[in-house]
Amino acid sequence: MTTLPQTPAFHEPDPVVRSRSLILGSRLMLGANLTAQLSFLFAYLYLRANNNNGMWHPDGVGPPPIGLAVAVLLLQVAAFAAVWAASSALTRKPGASAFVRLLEVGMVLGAACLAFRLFQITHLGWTAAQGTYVDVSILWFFFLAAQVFIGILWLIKLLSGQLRRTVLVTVADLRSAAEYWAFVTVVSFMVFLLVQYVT
Amino acid sequence: MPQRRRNLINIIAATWVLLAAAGDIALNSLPLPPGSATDIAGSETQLIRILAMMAWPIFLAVVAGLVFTLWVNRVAPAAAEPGAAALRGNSRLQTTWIASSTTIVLGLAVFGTITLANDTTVPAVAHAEPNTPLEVQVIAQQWYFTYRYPSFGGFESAHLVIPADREIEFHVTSLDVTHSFWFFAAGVKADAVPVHDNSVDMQPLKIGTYRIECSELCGIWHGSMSDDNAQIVSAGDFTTWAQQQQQLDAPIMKYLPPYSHTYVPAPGVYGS
Amino acid sequence: MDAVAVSYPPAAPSSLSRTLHKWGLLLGVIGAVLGFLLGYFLGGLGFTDTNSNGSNIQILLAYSLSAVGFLAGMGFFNRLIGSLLGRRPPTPADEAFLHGEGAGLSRYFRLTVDHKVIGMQYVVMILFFLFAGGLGAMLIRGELLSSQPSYVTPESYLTLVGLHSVIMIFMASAAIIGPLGNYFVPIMIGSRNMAFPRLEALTFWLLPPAGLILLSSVLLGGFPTGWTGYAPLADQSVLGMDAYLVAFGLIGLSIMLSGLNMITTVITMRAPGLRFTKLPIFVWGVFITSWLGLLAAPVLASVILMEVFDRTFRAALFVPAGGGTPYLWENLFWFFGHPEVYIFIIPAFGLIMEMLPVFTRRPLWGYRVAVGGMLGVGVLSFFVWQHHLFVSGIAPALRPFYMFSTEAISVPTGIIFLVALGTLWRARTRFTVPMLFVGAFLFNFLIGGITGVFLSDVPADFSLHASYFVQAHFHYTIMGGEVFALVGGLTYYLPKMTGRKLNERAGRRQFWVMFIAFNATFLCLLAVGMLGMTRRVISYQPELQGLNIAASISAFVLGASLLFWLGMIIWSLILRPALATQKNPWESLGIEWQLPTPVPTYNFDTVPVAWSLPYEYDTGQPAAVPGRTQPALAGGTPT
Amino acid sequence: MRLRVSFLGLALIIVGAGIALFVTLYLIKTPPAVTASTTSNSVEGLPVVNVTLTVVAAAGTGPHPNWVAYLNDNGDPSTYIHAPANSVIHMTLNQQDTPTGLRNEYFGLVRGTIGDSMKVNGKTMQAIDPTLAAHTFTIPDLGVSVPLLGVDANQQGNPPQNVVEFDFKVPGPGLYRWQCFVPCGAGTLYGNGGPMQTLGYMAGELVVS
Repeated sequence: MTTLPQTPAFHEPDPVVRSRSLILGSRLMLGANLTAQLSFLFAYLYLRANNNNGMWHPDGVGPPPIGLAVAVLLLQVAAFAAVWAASSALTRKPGASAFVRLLEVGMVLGAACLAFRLFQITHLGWTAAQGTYVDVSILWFFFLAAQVFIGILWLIKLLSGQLRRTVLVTVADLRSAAEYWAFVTVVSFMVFLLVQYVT
Repeated sequence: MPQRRRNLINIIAATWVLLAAAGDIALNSLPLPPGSATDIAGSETQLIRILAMMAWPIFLAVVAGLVFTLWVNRVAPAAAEPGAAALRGNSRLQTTWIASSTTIVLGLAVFGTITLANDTTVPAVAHAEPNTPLEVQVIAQQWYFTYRYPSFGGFESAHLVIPADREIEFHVTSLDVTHSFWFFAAGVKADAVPVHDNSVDMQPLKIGTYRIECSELCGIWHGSMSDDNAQIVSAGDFTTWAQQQQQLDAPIMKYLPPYSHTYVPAPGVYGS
Repeated sequence: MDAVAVSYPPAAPSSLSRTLHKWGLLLGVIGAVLGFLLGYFLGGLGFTDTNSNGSNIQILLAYSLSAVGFLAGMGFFNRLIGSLLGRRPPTPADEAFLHGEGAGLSRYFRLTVDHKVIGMQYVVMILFFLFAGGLGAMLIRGELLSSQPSYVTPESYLTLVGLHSVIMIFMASAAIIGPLGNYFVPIMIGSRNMAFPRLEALTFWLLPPAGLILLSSVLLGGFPTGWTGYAPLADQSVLGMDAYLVAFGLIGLSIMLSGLNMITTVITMRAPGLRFTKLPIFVWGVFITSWLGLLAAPVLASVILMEVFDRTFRAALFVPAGGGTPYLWENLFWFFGHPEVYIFIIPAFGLIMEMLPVFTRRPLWGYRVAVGGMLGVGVLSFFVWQHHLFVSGIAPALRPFYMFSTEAISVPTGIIFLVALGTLWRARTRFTVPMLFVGAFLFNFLIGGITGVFLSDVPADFSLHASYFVQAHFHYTIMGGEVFALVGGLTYYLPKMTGRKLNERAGRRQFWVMFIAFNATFLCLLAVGMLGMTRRVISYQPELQGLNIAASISAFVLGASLLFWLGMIIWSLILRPALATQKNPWESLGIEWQLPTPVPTYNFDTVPVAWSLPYEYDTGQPAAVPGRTQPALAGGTPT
Repeated sequence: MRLRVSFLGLALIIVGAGIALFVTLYLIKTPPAVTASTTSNSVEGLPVVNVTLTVVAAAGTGPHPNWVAYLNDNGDPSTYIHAPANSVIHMTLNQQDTPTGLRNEYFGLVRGTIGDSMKVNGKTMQAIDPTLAAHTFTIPDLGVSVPLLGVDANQQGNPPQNVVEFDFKVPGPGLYRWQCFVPCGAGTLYGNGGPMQTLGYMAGELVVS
């Protein structure tokens, strides 16, 4: 293996291009995420309309307990608000590090939201064989839990890079994270309305 | 334009007209699928005939154009000549091409919709005597079709026999996975989906034995689910056959479930 | 883009991550095995329920964790975990190592982020899939020589059909975007690399596990559903079905990520001055296809998730007795399915229209119309999917709408033909081997398109749906279209990718045998389909045996011609390197041909400027002029 | 350098050939055959051949020991019946499985046998209660379908079984598939997976030569 050239010819891509690619890439990923959510929405409404063999909503299967669902939603919105505030703080004053506190709060709230969501999934009182309303909702909740988990990992990455001063958080990083959290929150709100009231 | 190229174009145009006409005459007389054993088969064959007779000249024209330009102006691969006269954008030609292809294609779609509308609406008046359609249920299960005749006490048989004089209304359903009832000569193809009733109407015209196949992948014997002696028979033969079947089915009649358009099979491993 | 002040503190080159990377494929395989065992153990803990001869959750966990283990072994998660722990980002020396600078053949067997290395890896992977699927095709045609089940048992035959179709779909979905898209798009837009190089490497390294997991379904009893995987039958199948689901999920992920990467690269990494109206037509083809891949693949992922949930947790999403409906699978699968088949063909359109000007020495006629045509095909492809459900008995009132949209999609395809014919009209065409394949593409796709119009008319579809007519239609478009374009494209670009040109005389002979055998095979199958033979059957009407024998024999000749082509590649590229070929054997004006061979790791020393369409053969104007010695602002700020 | 590469190419070709061979061999395997033993008597001028199969709840041997199966005389799962053309097969089935119940009750009717009836432990019957059917022996192309009565709990005998006998005519040479129509593939959706979709267990071929 020949030795590497002394001055590596690697050219660090221009930071402006990197930030624009990052934002565009995360938005495209949200587009892909949207089509996946739409296919779950189609499944939900289509199975509800079909109600084959009366098994969409067999008796004894109610919507999930409202208290827990609202708690999950509120935590989700709170986490998103914290991340959004951090992002706007950073855009106002790019140099300052006031946003770190907000990010930590957002991460903790996100973790709580994930914990509540998993608690909710395990305490719905449904079993998989009780009709398709139950199946689609459980699958959708799992999907949303995974999205919140990825959001938390994203915040951890930003925070650890910032706190150990190895990769300073740029405006683009935080804005794309905030947009991701906004998307997940909006979807969670839609799913909450759908599963609670459109049964 | 040099003389050589002009008469070459004339030759190609002449052969195109010749071949197109010959092709279309042949297509006009060729027995295309699905034949004319029933009324909807007849209209489907007519549509396929028109599609083929339109497609053949267009195909020839494009191939002639392709072969002409490639052949006439070929150059030895090595000779890298400077670029020939560039054909600059010619929007008139582009618009005509797009307009003509759109009209042809959407015209076919309109014609298809008309044919479809005629086929699927039950023709109230078209047929002379009792035009109440004879209902025949096609039950698909893993790996054979069976048929039930509600108007004869709901007996079941493993062979399809239908009278030639009356409107037939197939109600196709399945007991397990998705199959597809393909009565090729009758131009009937309807997916058999469990707990779903898929109905198709048709009026048989020609007496004869025909082939039935399953045209949706349904497992190991998908290919062998065919039956080579489905019959369209005269009215008299049909009634004798039906009575004979009723005697044959007598021992099992009391166990057969009441006739209904869909049967909810217990899914086996899953809770019903 | 020259070196820019590095924004992070330089530190000693991290030797650990580099040594890990150096092991590359070896660590990947070890990771895969460990992942499989871990998954098998974890799966065994929870669920003892056996569905169809073994626990699904166990085999699913085993497969997914083996794929994750393989990627971890390859080193994909090093940077991810490093950033989670806040570790220092890779130094330029690390990045250079990752780009495979100075490494010889070993960089092809480890995680390398140079888009040219990934392009070459894709070439090998696509050929592996092409010939693995081709083996399936030969066995199927061998079985269909007799109208009764002969030497293959029915359940193995279904697995054979399933494997042939899924492997060929894997191959086709990345046949042109993978090798040629990854290799040439960054060069054609004047960029040094992709927007997300690691993501691009991930899209490639998802393919080997997907391929092996799919092939391993033979050991688990195979799957009877073919590539469409219709629902209740999929719930009923033995464990081989889970291999299909995991493999297809990985491929869907690869398509989506490749689409994401291409779109971002084309939008943000273009050289300054290169506006969208001057992009080469091949880049347009790849760009439009990426949107289809990005938006369609997630639907596949979600429908596969539902099927996995159905099979392992006894949900009844697709089981009517439990409340579900098979139509749910059919609708969602085909909503992904139809854009997928346009993901196959639009890059082939782009590639064909990229090669046309080179051999007719004239600019592409109607460049904007061609881009409009491809855009039209791409947009319309999302509105046609229910033509697969014409006979399924769902929503009969909707059929006319889908008839109109399916018929309408042949208009933009017609435009592509107009552009090709316009470019060829009265041009001094040079009949090199790639040009032969371009002509064959046009002829084959013409038949494919016309048979498509037959199938889009509902009453005609009653007799033709799910028959061999449909099978011959999509083989005309996929094999006659995309595989012919792939063979022509590789013959055209291999001199640039490897510096060696395939033998011209052998290429011609191989072309004519392949073209004639292909048309003989599938014209017979069109006729057999018209006469009522169903797809994927092991036994058919005895009177169709003559046509089937003819189709089988010409299929064997076709297989032989493709094997001969593989022999040509191995012979001229590896065993007997030809004399040093000229830098630009086809005298093309494309920017990719102006670079030296082999292309330097970072493509351009200085960013090219003064861009124009690379087809000005009559004025001889080059596609771009090498940049000024003083580097312009790094990165592309499109004006 | 070129030596190493050609060596690599050779290894690749060997691996490829290995995979191709393995896949082809896997596809060609067929279960063992069941041969009909000729007898002296004849019915309606056609020679009679005897075929005996036992139907068990668990095959016991072979790759799937816990699957239901038809077993030949030496006890391994096989469903390839070889019979001479234009003859009558006298089928004796020792049915040892418990009832599962037919999904389509019509297959509870005996069809296509000589006299449209079968003898169960000596008693001739023309149909059985579909819910008591354990399996069926059905050759769709010949129109032959015989339901096999399940063994109920308190039936004696070692092992408790119902001996089902019937005769049916075999036409000219050809390949006629046969299968069981009772959803007895335990653990699979609709009971039609696993053994029902694997030759040698609940599906087979009547090879007439």
